[in-house]
Amino acid sequence: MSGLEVELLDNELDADLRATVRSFLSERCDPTQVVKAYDGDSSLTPVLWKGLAAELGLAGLLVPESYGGAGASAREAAVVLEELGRSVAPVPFLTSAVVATSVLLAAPTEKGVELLGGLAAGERTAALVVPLTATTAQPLEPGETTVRSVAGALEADTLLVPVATPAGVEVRAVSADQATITPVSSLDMTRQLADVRLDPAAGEVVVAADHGADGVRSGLLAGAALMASEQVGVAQWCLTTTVDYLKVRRQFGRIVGGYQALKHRLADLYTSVEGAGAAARYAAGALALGDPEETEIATHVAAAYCGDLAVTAAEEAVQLHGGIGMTWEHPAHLYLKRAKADQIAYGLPGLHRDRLGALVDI
Amino acid sequence: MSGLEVELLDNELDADLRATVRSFLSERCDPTQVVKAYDGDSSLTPVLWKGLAAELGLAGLLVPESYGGAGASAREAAVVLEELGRSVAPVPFLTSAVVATSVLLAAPTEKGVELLGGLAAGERTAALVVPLTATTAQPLEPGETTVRSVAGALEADTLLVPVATPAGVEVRAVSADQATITPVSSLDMTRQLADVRLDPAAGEVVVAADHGADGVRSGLLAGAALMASEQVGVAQWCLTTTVDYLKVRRQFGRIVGGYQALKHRLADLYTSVEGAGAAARYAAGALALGDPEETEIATHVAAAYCGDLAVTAAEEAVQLHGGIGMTWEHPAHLYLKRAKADQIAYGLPGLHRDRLGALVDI
Amino acid sequence: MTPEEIRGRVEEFLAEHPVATTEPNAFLHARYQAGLAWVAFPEGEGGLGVSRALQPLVNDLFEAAGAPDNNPRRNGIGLGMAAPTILAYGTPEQRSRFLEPLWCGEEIWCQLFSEPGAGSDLAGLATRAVLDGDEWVVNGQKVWTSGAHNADFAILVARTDPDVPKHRGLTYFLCDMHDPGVEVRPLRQITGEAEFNEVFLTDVRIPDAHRLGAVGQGWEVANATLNNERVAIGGAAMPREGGLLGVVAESWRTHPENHTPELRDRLLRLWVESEVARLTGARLRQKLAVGQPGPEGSAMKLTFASINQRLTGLDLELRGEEGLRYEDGDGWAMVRPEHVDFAGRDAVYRYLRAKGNSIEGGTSEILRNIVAERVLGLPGEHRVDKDVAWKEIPR
Amino acid sequence: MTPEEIRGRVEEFLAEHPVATTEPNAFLHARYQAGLAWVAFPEGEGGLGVSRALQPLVNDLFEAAGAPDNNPRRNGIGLGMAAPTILAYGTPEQRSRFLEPLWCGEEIWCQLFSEPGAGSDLAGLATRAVLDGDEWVVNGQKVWTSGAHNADFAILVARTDPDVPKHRGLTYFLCDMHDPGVEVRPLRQITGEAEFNEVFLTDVRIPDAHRLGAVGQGWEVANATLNNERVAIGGAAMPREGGLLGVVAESWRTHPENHTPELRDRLLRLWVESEVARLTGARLRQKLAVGQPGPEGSAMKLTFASINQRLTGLDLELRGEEGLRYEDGDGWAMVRPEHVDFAGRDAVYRYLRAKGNSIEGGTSEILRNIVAERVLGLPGEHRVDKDVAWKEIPR
Repeated sequence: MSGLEVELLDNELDADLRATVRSFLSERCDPTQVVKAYDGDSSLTPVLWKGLAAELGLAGLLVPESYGGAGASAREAAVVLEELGRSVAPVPFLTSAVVATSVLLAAPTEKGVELLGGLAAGERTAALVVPLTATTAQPLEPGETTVRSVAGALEADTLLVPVATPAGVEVRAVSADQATITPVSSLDMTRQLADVRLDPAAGEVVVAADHGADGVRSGLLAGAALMASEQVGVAQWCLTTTVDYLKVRRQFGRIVGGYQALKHRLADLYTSVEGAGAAARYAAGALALGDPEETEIATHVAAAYCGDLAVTAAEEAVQLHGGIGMTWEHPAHLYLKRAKADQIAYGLPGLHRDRLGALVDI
Repeated sequence: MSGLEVELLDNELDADLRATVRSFLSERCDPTQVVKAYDGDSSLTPVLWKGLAAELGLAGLLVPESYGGAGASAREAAVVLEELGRSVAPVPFLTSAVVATSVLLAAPTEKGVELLGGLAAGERTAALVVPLTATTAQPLEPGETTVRSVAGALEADTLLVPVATPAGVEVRAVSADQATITPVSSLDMTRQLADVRLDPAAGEVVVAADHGADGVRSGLLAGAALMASEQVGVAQWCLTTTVDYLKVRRQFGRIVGGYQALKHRLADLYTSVEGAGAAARYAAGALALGDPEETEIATHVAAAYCGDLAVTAAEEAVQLHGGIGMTWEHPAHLYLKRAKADQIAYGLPGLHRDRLGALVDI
Repeated sequence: MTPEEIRGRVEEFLAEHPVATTEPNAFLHARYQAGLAWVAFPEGEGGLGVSRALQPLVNDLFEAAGAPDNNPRRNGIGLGMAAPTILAYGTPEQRSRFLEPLWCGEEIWCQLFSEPGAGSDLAGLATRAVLDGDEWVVNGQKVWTSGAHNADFAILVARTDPDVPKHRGLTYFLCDMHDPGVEVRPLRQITGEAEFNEVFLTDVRIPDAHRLGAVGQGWEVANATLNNERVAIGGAAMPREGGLLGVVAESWRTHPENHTPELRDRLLRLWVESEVARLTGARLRQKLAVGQPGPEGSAMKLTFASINQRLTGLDLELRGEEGLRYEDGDGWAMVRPEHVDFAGRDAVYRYLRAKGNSIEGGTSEILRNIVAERVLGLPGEHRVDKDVAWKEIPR
Repeated sequence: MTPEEIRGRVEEFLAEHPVATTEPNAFLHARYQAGLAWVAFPEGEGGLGVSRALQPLVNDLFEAAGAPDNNPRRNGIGLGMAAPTILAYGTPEQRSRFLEPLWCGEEIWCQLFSEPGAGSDLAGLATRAVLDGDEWVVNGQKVWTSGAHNADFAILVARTDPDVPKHRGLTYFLCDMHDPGVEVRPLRQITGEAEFNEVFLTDVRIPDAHRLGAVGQGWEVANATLNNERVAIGGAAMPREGGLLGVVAESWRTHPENHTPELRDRLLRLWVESEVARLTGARLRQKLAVGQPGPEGSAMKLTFASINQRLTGLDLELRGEEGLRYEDGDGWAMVRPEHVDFAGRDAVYRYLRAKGNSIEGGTSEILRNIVAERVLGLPGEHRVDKDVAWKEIPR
């Protein structure tokens, strides 16, 4: 039980990828645009997503070349997610290119392979129809039914639906046109939820009943594993922005960042953010190496740690900015809302600890 | 469920009692004497206990006048315990005058009343034979048996033993002469534990079987309720001593207590110590008023809060004293050991929270 | 004056001014002139110069009689902060001009103290007032002003002398919010609402007659105002499970499907802390009953901010997917609420709004300094701004 | 030099000095003279002037051959701190006099740096050294000296000029611990043991020839020593559940009777934090492999101190009544252990000893300052002691 050897720093390819994504986002994903989603203007999302998925070709990172993908790995997806987190980018990368894609990759039918090709090309976008809080398949019975608080559905053209059958859980792909997708006013409008009403019978089987439950589970586990990198990106932005602000803000004639109580809190936060970065990268590495038990352990560790840490970082950012951090105008709240929603998504930290305990005999 | 009206500050009588006990302890209970218990010299204990129990008449605080006691209440016992905590005094007040006495008071037999008189007069000292961690009667079967980690047994002449009988748990008083009491090298040598080997059949019934289980339980609850005041005393000493030290200690030419990170930690500690004081006094007040449900709630609140707080205060004291706090010569370690042992005694904080939850529908 | 005597006064007044038949505004003016407005104020200024302790009785009697009130919630800053300051530092003319319409609710007040660059460091404020004839010309920007869009007047602190150390160069004014140089902009918060405003002052002209206190005495006057704000702390008794604890405990009880031992233990920790804070408040009130309010109130505020923030965060977690939805009223729409109401709002609103609890009315960092210095007697912070001219302070 | 070449050297040496038949002390001297002691040192001074990276291989080869060792655990300060400093700052005479017996374990070293009044503020130390002819006369008190009772020599920092700012008035000496003016007293700790000593220096005479570096250069030399101490941080890879986590996890598994969900969640939190720290260390080592050690090591030390303290505290709680017993060896008896061994000791010992983790080798408070200033670039603390003569600093 001594863990895998994983490269925990960016290698040259990672650094290139990061620079590409960062430059793209710094040009096109300004906080003043992002915040508009809270006032009902989501027009940024399709533009960004088209650029990332099709132009930069990031939607197919996890898809093998034989299915038309980039044949990269979870490591590269983690780099992308760090950058997306750092910009609270409102794109369905996690829900479509990670979760839905991982569900399909478990054991795609012919239709599933076709869909994977479309996803990898950035021509199609999919969402798994479970509440964002889910950690296991919650299969639907055939017939009209509503699933609440689904992430990624608003951006998707294809909905992946786990369906209960006598042979097990199969996953069906339902066209978004055939569903009623009602937007929900969400804590995090940069990953807005929707209530989805549909009849799963309308869809085609993309993962057969003998692999569906495992497929959904591994998709959600990949979601948790890689969301940790998004959380690292959120936390890094919060730390960096706060430190930068406190280096210039003065009160009582002194640089606020020179007050020792704040220095110590920021030192502790730095320490935790560094830890989160290592844990998230390790989880991505384990996923990339495909060791199932190690992936579970690493995912629970990263999810438990990064979920709380990103919230702490965002809360500290708001507090240490003083009044300005409480304003709509300052972007800190975008990160607070993303961090808090992420903490609740794909299993609370306490649930990840509980599952971890079962694996490590605690 | 809005709680009782309880006087949470010292009234004049409380203040007099406190001054008397403090003056007694400051004369006779010097840390340089107390620490000798760790090297096997417990000669301070009988001297102190005789003074407190008989001269000052504190052993009978909880015993009604009709049984020969002072007819005071848990409020006064709480004041005494705060002072005993502040001096880490190595006396069996909590084990004999609170726990054993409360067990007997549940429903003493004729022999029990006789014993209460002796306890109140400071002529006898009793200990309940359960591990210090117990929160419920752990009745013994008749026959030679050993109970580990009993507090107060080394100082007691009379051992109260919960015994399983077909009619319920009865409490028997066994003379210490008839037991084998083996001292244990203890975390807290100012409340040294012992392993007690005895045959309960050797004793006389002091609480009959129809009240024994409740009696033991209420004795242990009273122990937890009033130990909270001892913990407050420990925490107050730690806070005060640390603040005083940091007002004179200099490093880098500056008073160490002027470094903001330490100021903020001490402000938080002060806030918690104040809270602990209010909670402990309220628990004592509820006990004094004799409202059983409110006593349970108040005890669990006080025990859960003060148990952890005293440890935090002692740990902060050691840390903020720097190297000197790690030395045998400085008394901080006496408080650290007492605080840690108290946290584990009469139920861990987590257990008290669990029981509280059952009472308040959480 | 005894309670019986004042009760007699009120009954007499009510007999002379029957609630049912008196026009409400006239009723309020009559009450003011009878000295039954704020009874501790001097005669002729809304009071009778009697003990402040009689005020609740008077209020109760009027309320029981169904008398019109002066809409105190709408004019909290006027009644709680402006009025006592005007009484203490105002000229007879100022007292006579401002107190009656203030109390009657005809003139609503707001407070122009904080600035973007002067939050914790209020005395460092930069809004300038320059004397021009017998008027002051004021330029600057104020922030965190609640009720500015409804206000007729403001209490304002501005810098009149940048060449002396910062505490000595301030002056206190009563500012007409209808002056054309006053621009009020809603300040939207992270909840989506605009509970506060920014106020931009451009060549606002204030007659010297509306200066409160001497030129350069502004810091002293402002502190009198702020002390009136702080008297409230440690105020009302709270029932067990009062405040946000009760709200979150109810969330727990109504979401059994999300229960886990870990969430339960965290909630119980906060239950314990809330109960301890409640008892600490009760003890503080017992202490105040026999003495003076001290800086211990700062510790209470610290505690409540921390508990509120952790409770509201936990609430979102234990609600499962519901915790991800913000379905309160109009969701994120920008509205201008008249007052803050935690308990009646959505869990997401509570989580976000509670973040302000450790900033508004003194940040938790400043409060920890206060506790450390004034309660524990630890040394003050190193000051570089005390003995130099304000204009020389780096900013 | 290639690994193969150095392997050849060792094999050649072993052929010439058969382990079985060579007297151990003679063997060590021969190894030193062959440059196979610390291979990165210059030729003639125990080394071959080759890469430090070859040292583990050399050590492994000697160990595999069953060669006698120089008892490195007993002379950690000599080997790890004194030797590199003497090499860097020593005269040829000093290097020739001290390095060989040090490496061979014939002369044991200790460190006389910290004082009761100079802990975090080491440069504020007060031990005085006054030149008298060609000897320095030293008076003062040192503390936290491990191994002083076994030591033959000490590295010592003393104040030679109180009239200049504190960092400039220090000088570094090599002090003979057998001087009649040296008194070593065990310093008992809260564990009951005396792992350290106090050392009282009364008119100790040190020849000027045993001064290391120039007069007034002591702070620079001392920092070189301390940097050698810190190189170790982030050093060895740790297996999962290594360190104290493994010990406490084992306590959990062997005490099922005390399991509660709350204790389990706390242990799992620490499991997660320990694993995160392990991975952070691994990442730091990957970083070091491509660059220089930075102040990030301070963050690792902070983390481990905090985790160790919480783990050992939890351990006592989850052991039930066992956690209240200190039955390790002789219980509280005052002994003088040769080294610290956490895992092999009683849970009470671990709890108490771990308290020192946030004090020794830089308190957690100082380390947070280092991280804030050197990693995050935040301003330094206000200094009142930098530009004044040491004797003028308030103390």
